[in-house]
Amino acid sequence: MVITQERTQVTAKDFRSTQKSTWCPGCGDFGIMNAVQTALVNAGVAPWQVLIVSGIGCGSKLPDYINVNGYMTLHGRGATIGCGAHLANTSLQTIIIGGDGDSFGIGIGHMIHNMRRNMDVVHIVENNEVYGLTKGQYSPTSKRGFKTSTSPEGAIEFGINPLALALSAGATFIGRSFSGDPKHAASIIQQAMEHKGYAIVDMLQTCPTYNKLQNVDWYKSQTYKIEEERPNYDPKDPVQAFQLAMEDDGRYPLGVLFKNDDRPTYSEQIPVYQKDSRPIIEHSLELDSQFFESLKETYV
Amino acid sequence: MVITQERTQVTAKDFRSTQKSTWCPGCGDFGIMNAVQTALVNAGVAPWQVLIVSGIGCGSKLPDYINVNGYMTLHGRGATIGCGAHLANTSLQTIIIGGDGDSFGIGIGHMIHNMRRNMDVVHIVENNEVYGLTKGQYSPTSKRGFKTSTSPEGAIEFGINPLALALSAGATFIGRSFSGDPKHAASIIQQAMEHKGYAIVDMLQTCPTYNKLQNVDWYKSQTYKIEEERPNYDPKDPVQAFQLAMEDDGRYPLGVLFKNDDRPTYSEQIPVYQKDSRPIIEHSLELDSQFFESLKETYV
Amino acid sequence: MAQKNKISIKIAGAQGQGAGSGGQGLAKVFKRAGLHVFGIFDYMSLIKGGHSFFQLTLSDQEINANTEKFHIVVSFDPQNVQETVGDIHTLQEGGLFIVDDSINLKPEIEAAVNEVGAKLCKIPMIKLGTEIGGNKIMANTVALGAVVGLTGTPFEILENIVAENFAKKSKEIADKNVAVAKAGFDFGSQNLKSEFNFSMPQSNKDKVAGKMLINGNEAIAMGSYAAGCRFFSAYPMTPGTSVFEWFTKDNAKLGVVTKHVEDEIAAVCMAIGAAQVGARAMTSTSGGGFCLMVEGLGLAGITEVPIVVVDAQRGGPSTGLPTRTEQADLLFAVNSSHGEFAKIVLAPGTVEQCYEAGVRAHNLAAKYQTPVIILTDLLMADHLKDSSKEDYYIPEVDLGKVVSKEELDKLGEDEKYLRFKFTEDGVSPRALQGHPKSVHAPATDEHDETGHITEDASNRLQMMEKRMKKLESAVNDIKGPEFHGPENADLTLIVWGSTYGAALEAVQLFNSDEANKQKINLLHFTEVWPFPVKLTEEALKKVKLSMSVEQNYTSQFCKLLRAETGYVPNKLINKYDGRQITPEEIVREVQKLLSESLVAA
Amino acid sequence: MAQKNKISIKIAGAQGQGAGSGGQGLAKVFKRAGLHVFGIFDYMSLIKGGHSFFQLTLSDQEINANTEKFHIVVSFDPQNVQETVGDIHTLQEGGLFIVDDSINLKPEIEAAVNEVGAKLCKIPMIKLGTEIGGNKIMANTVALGAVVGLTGTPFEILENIVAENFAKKSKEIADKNVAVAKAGFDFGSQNLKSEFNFSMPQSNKDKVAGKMLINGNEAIAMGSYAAGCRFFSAYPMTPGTSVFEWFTKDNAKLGVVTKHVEDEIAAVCMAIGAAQVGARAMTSTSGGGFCLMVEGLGLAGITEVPIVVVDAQRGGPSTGLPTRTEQADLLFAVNSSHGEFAKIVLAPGTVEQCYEAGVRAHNLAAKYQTPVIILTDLLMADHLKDSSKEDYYIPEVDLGKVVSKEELDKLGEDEKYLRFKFTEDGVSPRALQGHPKSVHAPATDEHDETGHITEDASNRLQMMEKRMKKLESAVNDIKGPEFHGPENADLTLIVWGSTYGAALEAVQLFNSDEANKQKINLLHFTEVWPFPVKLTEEALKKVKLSMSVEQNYTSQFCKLLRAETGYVPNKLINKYDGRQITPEEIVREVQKLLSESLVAA
Ligand SMILES: Cc1ncc(C[n+]2csc(CCOP(=O)(O)OP(=O)(O)O)c2C)c(N)n1
Ligand SMILES: Cc1ncc(C[n+]2csc(CCOP(=O)(O)OP(=O)(O)O)c2C)c(N)n1
Ligand code: SF4
Ligand code: SF4
Ligand SMILES: [Mg+2]
Ligand SMILES: [Mg+2]
Repeated sequence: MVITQERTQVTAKDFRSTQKSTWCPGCGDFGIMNAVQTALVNAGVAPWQVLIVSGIGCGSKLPDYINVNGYMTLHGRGATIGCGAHLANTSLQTIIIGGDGDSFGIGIGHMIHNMRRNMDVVHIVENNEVYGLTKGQYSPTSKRGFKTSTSPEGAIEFGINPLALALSAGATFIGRSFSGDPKHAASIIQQAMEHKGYAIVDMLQTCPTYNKLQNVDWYKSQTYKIEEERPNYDPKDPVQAFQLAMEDDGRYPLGVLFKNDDRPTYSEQIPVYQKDSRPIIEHSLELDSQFFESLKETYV
Repeated sequence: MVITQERTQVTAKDFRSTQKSTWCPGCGDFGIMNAVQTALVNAGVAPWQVLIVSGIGCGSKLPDYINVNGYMTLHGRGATIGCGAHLANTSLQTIIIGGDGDSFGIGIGHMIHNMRRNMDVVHIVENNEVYGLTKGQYSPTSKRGFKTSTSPEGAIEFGINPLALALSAGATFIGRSFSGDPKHAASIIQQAMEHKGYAIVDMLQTCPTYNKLQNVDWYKSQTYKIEEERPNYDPKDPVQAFQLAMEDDGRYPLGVLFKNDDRPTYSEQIPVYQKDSRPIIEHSLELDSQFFESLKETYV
Repeated sequence: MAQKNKISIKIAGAQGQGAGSGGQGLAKVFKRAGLHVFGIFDYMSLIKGGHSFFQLTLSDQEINANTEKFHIVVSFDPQNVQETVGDIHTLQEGGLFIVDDSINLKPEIEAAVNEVGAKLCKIPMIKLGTEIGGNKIMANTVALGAVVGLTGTPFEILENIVAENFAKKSKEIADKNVAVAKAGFDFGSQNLKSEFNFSMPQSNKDKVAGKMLINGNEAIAMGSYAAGCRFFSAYPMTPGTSVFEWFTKDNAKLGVVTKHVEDEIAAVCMAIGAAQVGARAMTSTSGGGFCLMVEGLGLAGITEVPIVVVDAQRGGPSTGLPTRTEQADLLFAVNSSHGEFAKIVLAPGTVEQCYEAGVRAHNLAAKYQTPVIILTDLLMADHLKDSSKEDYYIPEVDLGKVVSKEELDKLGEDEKYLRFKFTEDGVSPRALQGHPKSVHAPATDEHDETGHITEDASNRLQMMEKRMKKLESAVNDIKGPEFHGPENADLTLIVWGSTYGAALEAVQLFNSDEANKQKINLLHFTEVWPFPVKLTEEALKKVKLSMSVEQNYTSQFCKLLRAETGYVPNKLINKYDGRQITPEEIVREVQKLLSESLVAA
Repeated sequence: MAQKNKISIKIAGAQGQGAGSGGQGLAKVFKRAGLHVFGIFDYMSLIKGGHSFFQLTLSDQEINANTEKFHIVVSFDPQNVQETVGDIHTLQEGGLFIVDDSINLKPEIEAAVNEVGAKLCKIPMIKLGTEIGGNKIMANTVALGAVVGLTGTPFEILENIVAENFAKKSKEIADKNVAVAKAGFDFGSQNLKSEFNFSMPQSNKDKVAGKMLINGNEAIAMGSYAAGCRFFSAYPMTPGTSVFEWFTKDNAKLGVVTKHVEDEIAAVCMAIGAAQVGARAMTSTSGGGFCLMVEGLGLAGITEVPIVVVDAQRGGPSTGLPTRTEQADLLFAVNSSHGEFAKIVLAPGTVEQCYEAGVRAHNLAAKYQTPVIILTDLLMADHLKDSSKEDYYIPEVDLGKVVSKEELDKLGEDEKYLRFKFTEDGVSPRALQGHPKSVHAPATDEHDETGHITEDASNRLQMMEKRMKKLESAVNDIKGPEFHGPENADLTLIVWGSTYGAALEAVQLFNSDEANKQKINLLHFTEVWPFPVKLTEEALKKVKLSMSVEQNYTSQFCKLLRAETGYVPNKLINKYDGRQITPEEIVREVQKLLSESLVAA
């Protein structure tokens, strides 16, 4: 969303917190946290102008470690709680954040409905292809064959294709980046924030504890930037986007896969906001007694 | 799935029940019920060889009105209950059936995970683009602008695109038919049944009570058969399928949109079934005492 | 107390054939004519067809339940007439059974009419409907007109209501319907009035005509709106849907955000998200949907977000009896969600109490920053009763302890706003996110005063105590049970929520019958958690013999009562077939218990 | 009863540094050496870092709880040592505080050691680890060796265990670790043994060495498997995950279908689907996941499908304290899901009872065709205790009333199989779908004997009564509470589930202390729903003064006890900081109550 509040001069310092992180050394979540901060600084969004709603998981603890409005909620439900907050206070920049289990596993239903509604929020998925906080079970994005305590012979199901799914579900901005490249990640997040409508960022993330193979080097060799390899790529074309999303050369394209600026957002179409665009929490609660009498009169 | 039990000579009579239906006169669910029966008859699947697991909604009452094994469960959960039944008794032909609200609204998460797992079940969506049993609220497939008690100014969100979504989620058979054409519907359902792997049938359905515009005539003019209009259409090509699914000329293509026979099903990969393919409910429960002692020994 | 004069009318028919709306229309007619009314539609879990009926009771005094027997049974549609044997058996001796004269009645039907000593009235519904209105469907209007006519109610009232109802359609349709109604009316007054040997209740137009005819769900919605609720997310589920639909229907006019969401998890979660940023928010559902909300209640509990959830109970378990009434979610609601946190449960028993519950729920939620559950049921949700406009007052909106933007502005550089500050009463002053001085991030993990996650044992103890203290504070706000009926009664009915209506009528029925030497009263609970232990113990001191009446199998309220006070009623009455208990059933049980205890004494 | 001799050891460290596995290894060493052990890992909700510790108590008799004070505290990793002040304060006077000798201890650390009168033992962990093992990480092994050495335990036992643990890796690694352990062992026996002034408990190798060291979750899983559970669907949630992982880990060998699903709704629903077609099926979770399962419980309740759900409670509400213990889901579990249906709730209190609960849950579920909940908690789920192999018997598999294929074959043409046949005890003979004669389609709507949907009132009454009768039948199968300790005690501790362990130790501690003139015992509930009213009332007759001990805020069990029997204990003790209560805490409360009641008398 494009926040309507005035931009502030903010620096990384404004986001600094004294809270000690509990992430493992080398966890990709550090890079993602950095990227989020950088994106906010670059977009001129102050800590009090943003609301980061997260689920439960390692990555969902992110709002605990920076100085920012946050709400650390339930596993899988950040997606819908964030939209509730957004609809009631449309002036906050709402960012939903959660792990791959949180977002694509238990929470996928909410996510898909948010997408088709074009809810004006950003959803960042900290996608480490594993359940971190519960100690390393396979996740909906895990590769086939991935061996974990709940898939001792290797996972026998196909992982979710987040990009293709988002495209088909109607997301109007689909981006992907990598925790090990905070600069790129920050830029994608900022673009997502500045997009009017629903934006998903599939943020590939290293988990050195439970997904040892997919370390920073591995990702560096298994990712490429769309803009570099495909200079003619048109993110407005859904068919191209689908082809790219379905392409299975084992590598992950990074960048903006898809962008559609033509769909109205959900909140801007809401009747009450069409009459008065201030957030509903700023509307007066006072009852017009005549109006109230007229409501009662319908029952006589 | 291709049921392994012996085929039986069955006729429509075998499915007849004395139970009185409670559907509105003219409801499309009658046509769907007919189609299901015909498909079973044509496939040679007897009432005791099939299990129809449904959710809650008008259409979900289907198993109550024919003579068939059924399980009428919870709103949105037929999708996962059906898979549980399938995994435990892989010899039953498992059909999941539910409304558009049931399947694409509350139940969409289960459906997507079933698809990517290639669960060997058929899921028929009775898609009347409205919530019937709760008296006509708009549904996840309702058209934008559809006026109902919960969308008095017309729905402001974009409906789900079931075909595109299924494709991106990894469904290996995607079909669509119409309740007003029970013959076509029966044929698509039969093909879905005979497909090895996950099959979804998006069954367009009339609801003369709450979706008056979209009556049989309307659908007749708004649908076309893929095989007729696109003789060269290749259902194995996901990109063609995507294009067709996204095409927005206001009309619905009917037929088999996509079919992929190359993915292993979930159940056939399960370790225990690789060792002994009989349904788990037929495996002996007797404990080998030596084996049990060895389990205990690991704790000494 | 003078014996009430009651006349009861039943309109039977297949669903979708107008028995429901017809009954509602009649209720309005009689109310405007100055009679107190009580009405409810008894319907099946299907859309068209089946067999359903509207039950309407008219009285010269306020009335809170239908009677067991009816003075008039009308059967609307030809097909369904053949299924009315059961309805005929609910006729009073001498009552009228009104059907279309062209129907070839099955012998059982006539036999049933004879058996109960009722009169069979065949009237030309279809004929008049077709001839005058040009449409068979108008047969219904003929029948309604006939009922109005035979009861001697002025035609203008019916005329106005028919005209109002069809105003949205064309003038022509409205006129036709009025004409048809008139034909029915004339037929009724000319041919049936003389057959009707019951005296109508005394009407009081001045007092009653201007009252509202509102049901419990509408009243909860209106109360919630009046108390400032401006965000409503929900997923349809009978009988909870209509609270939501009150908001959606007029959302633009009301200035509210409503969201029909994908499931009940989203319903409660979106409301919590909205409430977290400062909206007064709610959702409504029934038991099955409530199941999906209980994890959300814990979220609201630990992050101390005010939120209101309506659980309109229906016949359970599971899908159960979707269109029938029950009070079997009480212990589930009170104990809902894992772990322990403050939660408030209200259980209004009249439409006026529903309005008040709507108001109080939002105010209590804000005051104690905690979820509030309104436990109602299908009977309460759906029944119509005349209700005084004054009871729908403009309430105070209690925002609870808030830190305003101005107060935040004044905070010094180093003063940190503490969202979960430890306080005497457990309630921390609440500042909203969106101000430079109030930046905070609450967690559902145990947290410290700022909201940051911590596992520290002593913080845990303090934080648990802080949150649980809110229950101790809130209990002082909870209404105790109220007696209705004479003091010093020989027997007290113990009821909660909607069973109040039938119990009140039972008290009046019993006490006004001179054959009964003893007196009974009732004790009614409308707010059940935190349990008002002290007020209950005081009230119970005044109880001699007691009998509980609950619409469930296991006497859930009595379990709660015993757990909290040790008290066990002398007899437990349970009704669990999904049909509301009648005053007459209660009176019979009272008589049994009184005679038993006489023997025992 | 002779006083137990106990020695307690604490291994502290950051998570991921081996305190947990080290503690487990030590437990195994001492058990094989013939000592009874009790151990639990106290950890935080994070993966690496933080401050956690393994608590291990050794004894000459069976032991069921850790002590409050420790004789040895070892701190593993250099960084974390500086956070051990709290741990040092749990040291006995004269106890040893063992750290690496290269660490520059903060002054507070040394001060704390002095304050408690403990001894600081600096040992060359890192040095020996690096020199002999070639890796700093082996410092841990040095420390473990030292503890084994200083306690005078034979080295071969440690050697075997180290070798077994590293068997999966290379022989070289195993050998290195053994060598490092030996170096630590030698250091311990040479330099620390003399410092250690406590006598080790008498060992009994014959009796103890061959016992199992198993935790509650493993025992539940094993019992379930032994009772025929062959389908397990679940979603990870601490501390419920490890029941599931027992099944997944060896699924091929066990011959079971396991499914890690997308959420807890699917977990319970898949299990129900599997159970509907005849698999013995289960799921496991913790409170938050259990919230999402309650709608499914109602489905199983009304369609009478046997299903087992494990709720391993943790600190609530909501996310709460994910890795800490609590008993606060009791009333939620008992009352879970809307409406009313038969449900059974077991609450085992020892690992052996966990095994039995696994067995009984599946048998009772099948016998009564209803959901069974096993309510356990983090303490029960995670703690290790030596346990006799004989307690892990091969059980009878009770399939309940089944109609076999052969019986179905014999059914005549017109005989219809009735899935929900009305019977005396409420249980209908169950035939599986998949046979020509058993075709049926159960509904979650109210249904008739065939399973078809009906709203008929009299069928509803009969069907509700049928389902609820199962509770009356089942209560005869439910185990009543058991006394432990002397008869005719002056005070009885009332406990349920896992608080048994600390209470039992408290009873022994109190009664074996000659200073205490009175005697106490305990009454332990392991099966809580349907509530064993009669057996409880009988037991309570033998209780003089009573004190409940629960790991929750609101004394949930006592609420249930009062609701069902009217009984209220004289004092309610609650612990809700997520740390298990210790025997010593209980004894202090006992002493307080006894002296109070002495004053009062
Ligand atoms: C309803 C519910 N189910 C399960 C859990 C346990 N749980 C906590 S985090 C988590 C998954 C973590 O994986 P992911 O979302 O990928 O986040 P990560 O830890 O990898 O960042 C689970 C299952 C929970 N908190 N709530
Ligand atoms: C958990 C839950 N929420 C809500 C309901 C109420 N409900 C019953 S059917 C239905 C939707 C019906 O729509 P659809 O699935 O499209 O089926 P249709 O009636 O149109 O065939 C709803 C919301 C329920 N039974 N359970
Ligand atoms: S487990 Fe993985 S995701 Fe979690 S904190 Fe550690 S490295 Fe990060
Ligand atoms: S409401 Fe619609 S879907 Fe339901 S039975 Fe009637 S016509 Fe069919
Ligand atoms: Mg993850
Ligand atoms: Mg529908």
